[in-house]
Amino acid sequence: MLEAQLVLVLVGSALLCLGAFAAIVSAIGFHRFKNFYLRLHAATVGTIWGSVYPLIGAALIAITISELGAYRWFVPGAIIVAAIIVLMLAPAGSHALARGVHRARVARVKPCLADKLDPELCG
Amino acid sequence: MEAVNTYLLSVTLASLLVNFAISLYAMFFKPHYVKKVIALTILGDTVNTFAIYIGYRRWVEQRPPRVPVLTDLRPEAIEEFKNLAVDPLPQALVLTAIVIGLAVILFLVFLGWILYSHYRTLDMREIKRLKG
Amino acid sequence: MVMDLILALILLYVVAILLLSIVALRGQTIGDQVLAIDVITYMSLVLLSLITIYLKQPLLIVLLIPLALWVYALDIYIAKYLERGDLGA
Amino acid sequence: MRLVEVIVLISTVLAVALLITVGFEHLVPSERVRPVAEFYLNATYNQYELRNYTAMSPEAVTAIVWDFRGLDTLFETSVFYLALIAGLALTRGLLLERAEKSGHGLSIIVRTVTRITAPMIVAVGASIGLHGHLTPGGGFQGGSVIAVLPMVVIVVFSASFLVIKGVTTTKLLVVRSLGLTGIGLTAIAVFLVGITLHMPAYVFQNMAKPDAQISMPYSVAGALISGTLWFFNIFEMFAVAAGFSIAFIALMLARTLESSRGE
Amino acid sequence: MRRVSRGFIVFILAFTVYVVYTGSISGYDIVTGVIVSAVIGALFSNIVVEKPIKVVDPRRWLHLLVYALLYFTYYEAKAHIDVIRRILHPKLPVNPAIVEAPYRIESDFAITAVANSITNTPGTVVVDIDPSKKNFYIHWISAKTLDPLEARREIFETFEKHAKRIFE
Amino acid sequence: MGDKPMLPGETGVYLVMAIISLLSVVAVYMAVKTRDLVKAVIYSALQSGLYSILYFLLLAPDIGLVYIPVAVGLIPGVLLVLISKTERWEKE
Repeated sequence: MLEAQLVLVLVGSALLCLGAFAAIVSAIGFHRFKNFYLRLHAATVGTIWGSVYPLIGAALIAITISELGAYRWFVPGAIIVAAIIVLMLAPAGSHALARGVHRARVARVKPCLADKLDPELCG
Repeated sequence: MEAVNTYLLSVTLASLLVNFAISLYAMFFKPHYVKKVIALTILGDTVNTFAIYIGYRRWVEQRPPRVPVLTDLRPEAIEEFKNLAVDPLPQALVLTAIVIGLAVILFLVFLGWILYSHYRTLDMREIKRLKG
Repeated sequence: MVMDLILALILLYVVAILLLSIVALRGQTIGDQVLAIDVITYMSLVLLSLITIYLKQPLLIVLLIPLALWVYALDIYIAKYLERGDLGA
Repeated sequence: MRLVEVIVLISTVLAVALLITVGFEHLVPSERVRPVAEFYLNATYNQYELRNYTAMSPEAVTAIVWDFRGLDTLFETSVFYLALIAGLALTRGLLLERAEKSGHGLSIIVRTVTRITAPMIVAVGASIGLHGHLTPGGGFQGGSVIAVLPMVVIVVFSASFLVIKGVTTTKLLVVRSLGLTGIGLTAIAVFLVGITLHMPAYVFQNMAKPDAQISMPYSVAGALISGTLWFFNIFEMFAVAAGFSIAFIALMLARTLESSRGE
Repeated sequence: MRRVSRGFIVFILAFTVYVVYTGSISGYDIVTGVIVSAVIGALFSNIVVEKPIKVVDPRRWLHLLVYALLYFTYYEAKAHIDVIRRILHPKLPVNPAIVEAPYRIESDFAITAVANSITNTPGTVVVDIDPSKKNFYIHWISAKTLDPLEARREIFETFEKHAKRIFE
Repeated sequence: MGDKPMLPGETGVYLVMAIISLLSVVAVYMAVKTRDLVKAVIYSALQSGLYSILYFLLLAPDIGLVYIPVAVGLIPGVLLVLISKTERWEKE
């Protein structure tokens, strides 16, 4: 029992540390990339490794903590549902945003090799 | 450490006060109707947050305060709950205030639209000048 | 031991949120700002779950799911506004 | 946004905070709450000492909203509906568009994701509403969670989608009226029973009081329902969700009546 | 009959969310959950599911599990390390383009699954989709090729293969 | 377990609270200052998100549950409807 708990805690901590690293990197990427379409990729890093993986890690750690009392299983359940929701909604949201920005011609695709959708926006 | 804690808590209070001042300024001096509505929502939220902040409770002897919901129904747990939980009364009052706030915002949105269809502008200075 | 790690991670996430909020406050276009608000919210989900574990208050976790669901609404409002110029119809 | 402005802003806040720390320390929360809060916390679920004052609900906030201060909430609810009705009355100057088949929605990916999420939103809202007396939540919360759904569906699909699928303002009006009637009936239920039995009872009475021993059942078949709180929560949930949905559909479908300018 | 079976799938989905969100399985939760999910199933039966028979096939669920494991360990790690290297590299090596790539799947759910998989791997984002020409328009951070079929093979052919097995 | 933690938990939580509320001040300032009303709505949504984190830290999950749908989900939508049906820019 104790060893299983130790494994859960270690795996959860590893996922959380990975998540913190990815979150910082994603924030740096937001500052280094100067274009909306490039920032989309930094946002994906912040969403998947920066949010979904550490949420699962937090759920694993929450299983081992007995002080949470009668609602002990409530915490990992809600965290995992939230992770699945993020996994479903975040890509749809950033796709909708990218499409809206592209159709409204708010931002130009820059730097750009080619734009098959709307060649005028390139460069 | 105690003084640092008090200072950090009063930073929260001070920023609520500053938010209140900024949104009050915007409500009076910004000419556009939508800007006034946005300032009104911010003002309402700030007042609500201030009410909840007053009901907060410091950590009691290194133990965090608790949500005002019982998780354990035994008598001794109720005694501990009484000594640790935050004040539920402001939360109950704010609850209805938020929903009423949404209804008022909806009313103001309808009103703004009627105003626009009548005057073709939402700038309060021009509306004052046009006068029907 | 675990709790110390969790407190350190909370502070790291706060630093990431601070860095991102600079973009959210002064991004070049509306798209940048909404994207940054998205990522801030998804990171604050982790922040909130860590604080729940740290304070040992299981009931606080109910806020995660609404927060995750309704930032999506903001995304699609802005997307539809940019795409069509209005929201209805 | 210039850096100077942000620095000025933040240093203002820090200076005000210093002022508060030095001069007005009693404004900062202390380790104790006020005595009235202690009474509410002690009485919210206490069948051991305060049998005549408890609300039999572990959730202190819902207990205050619908039991200790129930009359307040009833009038606040009426204010809320008055504001909503006043908003809807203004649509008399606007023209409701005819529902047409043609929709201008977002892309197929967003549509599919929204189709999967819609039942999840309603399930979460219903769970919040139905567990209002046990965990954080209640009628207002559940109702406003469900009310986001028509807004999102209108934005993602089109305004006519809801009408084509059979969600009309008339049906929503019926639901809202049923909810309001339920709230009113629940408020006087114990009073009516008291009149028929010739026993003393109050309007808005939930549990037994010292001079009125008649009370609502606090549990049904072993499940805690906290008397009137459960009924109030569920009716309020329907009323809030339907009321806001009507307003959004009216807002989205309305179009400015060009002749109203009188040109 | 068809509507009932569709509604049953929605019922299962809503009931799962309800119970997990509630976090306990006492009698009260089960009873209210069944009532609420039945109402939701009746209301939403027409807009969630298309072909209910596909959902009850266990082989599809097995494929989904295998695909999810593979996706979350291998593909995500590869793409993330690539993009993180680009962000932290002093010269910021990017070579972006919006390429078009044709897809060969029919159902809405399969298209959504493939598009979400593409967007969830850093380095590729679906910007637009053209259902009449059956094309994805993908913003690619390191465009190795501009040829549609090459791009398709490079970016999402494996996702599409798995999605076809799971959803069609 | 170390004897003395680097940062007491109390101070850590209050620090997070202070940083979040400082951010909200900047968001409110920008919402008031900008002339683009769509941007003002976005800033007010950011402020709402920060306030909901503040409600979480002040231990009020009830308020958070009703505030998040209202202030993040509904009010920006309603205001964007009004803006799209009227005008986007605030004049000088």
